[in-house]
Amino acid sequence: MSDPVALELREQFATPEQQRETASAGMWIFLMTEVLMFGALFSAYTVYRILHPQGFALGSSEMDILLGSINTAILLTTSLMMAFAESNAQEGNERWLAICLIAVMLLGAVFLYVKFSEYIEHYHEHKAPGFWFEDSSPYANNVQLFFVFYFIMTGLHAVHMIIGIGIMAFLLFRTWVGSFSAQYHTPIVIGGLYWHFVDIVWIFLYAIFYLPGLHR
Amino acid sequence: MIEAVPVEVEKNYLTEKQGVLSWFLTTDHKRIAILYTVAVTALFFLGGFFALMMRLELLSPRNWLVSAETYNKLFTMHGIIMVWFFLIPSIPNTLGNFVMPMALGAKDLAFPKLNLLSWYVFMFAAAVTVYALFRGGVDTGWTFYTPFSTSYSTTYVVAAAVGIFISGFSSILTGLNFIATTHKMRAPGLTWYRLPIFVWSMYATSLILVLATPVLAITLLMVAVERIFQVGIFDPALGGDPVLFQHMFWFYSHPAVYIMVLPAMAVVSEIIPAFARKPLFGYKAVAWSSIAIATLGFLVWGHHMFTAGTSVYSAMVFSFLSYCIAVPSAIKVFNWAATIYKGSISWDTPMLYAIGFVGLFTIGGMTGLFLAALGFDVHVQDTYFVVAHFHYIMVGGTVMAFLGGVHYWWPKISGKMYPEGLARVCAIVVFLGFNLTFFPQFVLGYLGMPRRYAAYPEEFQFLHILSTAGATILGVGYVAPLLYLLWAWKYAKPATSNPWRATGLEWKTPSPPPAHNFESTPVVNTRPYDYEAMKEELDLV
Amino acid sequence: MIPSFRLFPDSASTVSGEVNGFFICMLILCSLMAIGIAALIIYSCLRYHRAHERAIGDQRRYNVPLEVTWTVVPFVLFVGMFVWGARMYFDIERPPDNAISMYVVGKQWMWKIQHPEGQREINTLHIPIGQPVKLTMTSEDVIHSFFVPAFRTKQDVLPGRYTTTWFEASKAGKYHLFCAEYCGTKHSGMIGWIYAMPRKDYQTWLTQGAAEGSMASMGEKYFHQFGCANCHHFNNQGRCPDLRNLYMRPVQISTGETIIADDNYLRESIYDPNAKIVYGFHANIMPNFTGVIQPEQVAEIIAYIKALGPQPGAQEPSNPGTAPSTYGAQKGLAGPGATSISGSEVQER
Amino acid sequence: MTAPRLSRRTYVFAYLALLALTLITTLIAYLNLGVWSTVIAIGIATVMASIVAGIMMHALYESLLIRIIVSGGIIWFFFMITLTLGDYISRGWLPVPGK
Repeated sequence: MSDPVALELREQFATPEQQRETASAGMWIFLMTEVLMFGALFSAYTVYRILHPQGFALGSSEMDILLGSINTAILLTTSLMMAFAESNAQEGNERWLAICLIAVMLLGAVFLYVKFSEYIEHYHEHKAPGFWFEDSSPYANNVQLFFVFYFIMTGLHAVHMIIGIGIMAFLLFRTWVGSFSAQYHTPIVIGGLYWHFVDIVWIFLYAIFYLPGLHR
Repeated sequence: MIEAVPVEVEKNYLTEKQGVLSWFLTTDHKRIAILYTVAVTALFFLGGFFALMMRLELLSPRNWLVSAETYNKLFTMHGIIMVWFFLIPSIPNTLGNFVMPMALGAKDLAFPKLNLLSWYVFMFAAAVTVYALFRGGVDTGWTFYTPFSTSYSTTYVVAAAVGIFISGFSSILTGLNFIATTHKMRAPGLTWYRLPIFVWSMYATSLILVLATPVLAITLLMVAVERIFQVGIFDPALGGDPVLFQHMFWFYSHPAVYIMVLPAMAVVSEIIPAFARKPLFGYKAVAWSSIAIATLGFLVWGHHMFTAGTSVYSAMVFSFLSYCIAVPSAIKVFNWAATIYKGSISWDTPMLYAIGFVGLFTIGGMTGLFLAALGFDVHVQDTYFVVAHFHYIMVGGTVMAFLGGVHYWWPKISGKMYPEGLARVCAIVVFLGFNLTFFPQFVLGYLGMPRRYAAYPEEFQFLHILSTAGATILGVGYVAPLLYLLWAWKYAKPATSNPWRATGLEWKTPSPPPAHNFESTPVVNTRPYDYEAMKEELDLV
Repeated sequence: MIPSFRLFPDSASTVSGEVNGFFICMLILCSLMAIGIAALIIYSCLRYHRAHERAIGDQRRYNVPLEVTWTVVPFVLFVGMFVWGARMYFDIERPPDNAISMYVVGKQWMWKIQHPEGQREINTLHIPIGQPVKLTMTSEDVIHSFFVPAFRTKQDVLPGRYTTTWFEASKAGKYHLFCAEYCGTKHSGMIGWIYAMPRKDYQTWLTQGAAEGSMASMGEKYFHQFGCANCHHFNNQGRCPDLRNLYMRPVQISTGETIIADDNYLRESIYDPNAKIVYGFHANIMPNFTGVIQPEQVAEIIAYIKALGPQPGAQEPSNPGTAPSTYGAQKGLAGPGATSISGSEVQER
Repeated sequence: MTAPRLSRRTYVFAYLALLALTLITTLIAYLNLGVWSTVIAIGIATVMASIVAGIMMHALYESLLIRIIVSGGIIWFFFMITLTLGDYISRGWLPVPGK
């Protein structure tokens, strides 16, 4: 029973292989629910963008494309770090695994910092929807609608990021107490899947909110 | 073999551990199923109480019992409780949880801790919703149509929406668990075409749970945001479109009716072969029709919106797709009937419920054909015709199957039999009471009685009185099983491991089963419902 | 003791007969199928009742030809139902050209109806029989639904835009008008009566009702009162588009799209003028009249704009907006000047 | 079947491709291509997402089951968006207000 894999094998499974594949399938199924969750918002956003093209173009022009691009690059880098974390885990290299996880967390925090500074900027410009929203353009209502979707979608993404950082902290803790080895590191793979997925969501958010903003 | 197995095993899942904590911290799918059963039964009677109040109010064309405001809250609460806190979790989380791992020959679900978490999430969601209801209630109807729900209602909409939002996570966790379990936890030799239809249907249900629920969650989130901040997501004065809400809501809620009825079909597809001692006719067609229903179910939501101001052309597409989904449902009905033909039919209680299900589902499904016809739907949309149609599917279908399933697996769950004679009488009472309640509503609907009316023109009164009379009978039919099953849990005679001589893997383990279901992992080398091959084992001729 | 118990509702419009026919055909077909299935099950239950405790049934598992039959035959039947239902739907949804146009505003919890001659009614609607009536409807608050069981028509009434329904009463009488979409506390009180009367009686009724003036003339009054006339000149010289011959004509807007100037577009242009600017004109010229002009007044202004265009009922072969086919043909005509191509006279009163 | 293993080189190549695509899509955003701007932006985003899913999440190397799950999620999203947009796009084809 000294085999770490056997220690981690749950009673309902027959083999570690079965357990690993089940966990991975479970995570992918969960991610598909996320696809539909963000998908619903994408659909609603698309409908309104077709209904109110001018207002949405105006709203989009308030975005800072530079900050958006930087944030995209940061998230892509975290994905690379996450992939390296997995490679290190497979090789049983716990020290580098921990370093990669820390890098993911730090870069994730930088992303959130940039994101929240953008939020504060929008708030100061009275672009946060609700009773403090102000817009002098003839399309004020539609601009507000754009910002509603902007805040809900990027906000939901930010919530996912915060959860992701929490997961990374948990994985780091388990790395630190020595739970993982070259044989058993499924949680790293599962956590990585989640992280990469949040990255994918951002790629689309970047495309629909930031990129159309340069031309009205 | 049946006589040979001694009834008392040293430890079963009920006696393995003792104490309250052993229940609230259990990860055993069977115990979680029982936790769920207790919860949904309580919620069912809560929702049923609201229904009874409504039926009493409708005895008179005027508001004689409750005010219009209270009546509106009653039907909203009835809908919310019944849809999200009874019908959706009813069969999957109770019977599905209990039976599915055993039907697969597995020790447990793939993720037992998630399963327990799902129960806690469900209970929390139920608590939030019940809090909203008792704090003052909600009067939007279970459909939460905007802009009424976002800007005009003065009731506890956000709290109710939050409750439903949370319950969605419970649904997702269950669905995810079932899908992973079906793929990865099957016993050796148990290939896809050797699975009982119960598993196929549960799998199809889980697909819908996983793919539809997040859309509801996000829709309700948007309603809550709109209601709190008044930012125009669905408010036309600010550029929003109330019809978009309907699209998003029905993208979930139409598939959701298949979440409710597919498990019922699953149960019936087990009961009929067991009590006809015959393989399910057209096994592959029935199996794939479940998947077809789960898929097509996502493509037909627009038929709730034929008069809502959507495009005529999109309505035509939705109407056509709605007819397409009637095909797999029809296939199932024909196959059940063909299974009964030339069987060795027993008239035990589960079979009575199953046959009742087939009859009522047929009527419910066929009236669906009326509703899918564009020109006809214009007349009956939002009338009692629709109310009757979906109650035939939801109550005549799902609740009948649920009761049938509870009786069928009762010996396995409790280790005791139930009073057969009384149970048969109750099954017949439920069937008759149901028809008396809801058949007059088809007539009412065609006459033009709109739904959600607290008061109504006098010419509809006669049919409403019939309906209320039926509801009273139905109420008795529902309370009685609760009482005699509770009695049976303690006092009835013990059950053997396979009292029905059925073929499923769950019947190869003692009643009640041990904590990890099987003494040793079963190996499967026969097709499902193979009475011929199991003749010896089941002591049949 | 049984108060007016019946199984069939009144059938009083030109479409109700076909809807009844469909219902009866479906009822017969479905009853036959249901009775067939029930008979098979009941027969089997009795005939094959388990003879003894250990008996098993016939072990047949499938029969491919049979299964294919009961898949294909229902599908064919269903397609037939779909086609019939869809044809009826087109009849119910598309008003004939010669329909009288009335405007309906729903609000919690009443129906307000305007006749073209200017009469206003609340929760009642008087209509002539043998004459199609088109209702253009909107809501002041939540979604309502205009439902007349005797006519077999129903249409949701939405806030923020117009929806349309129509009917032609075929039998004089008094019929229920219901709100079918749940709309709040007094939803069940939002009911009224439709009085279908012979044309002569209807004319009498019209003369009895004290109307200030026809909808179009009221609209003209408002057109001046709200200052619309200051910019919308009838000579193509103003800062705002010429409104002559605009109704149901194609208009090119600033995004390059061409749209039909229907009731919804005119309504939107009053409440949200910048949403669709006519090509060649500027945004921010016209004030937003939300909350200033009431929905009923908007309907009257639209009636006025309509009166500026081709006369109602005038047989113009190129009149767009009556059928999808001519709509396509009209697209080619569209251009910045599309609003002033016609030479027909401006109506002066 | 064991867990898919990809070399660090593969990851780095994927990462560089992603960065390059980010740069390209940002630069294209500066051109005014009308409707095409959005189409191209979504197109490039889809390519980037496929790289992340296929390589970083190694969906390309996973079992058939995983690939079915992924395609299921995407197909269902298309169900939703196509049928919803179908309504909005075809409104007004029948030139009757509100149809």
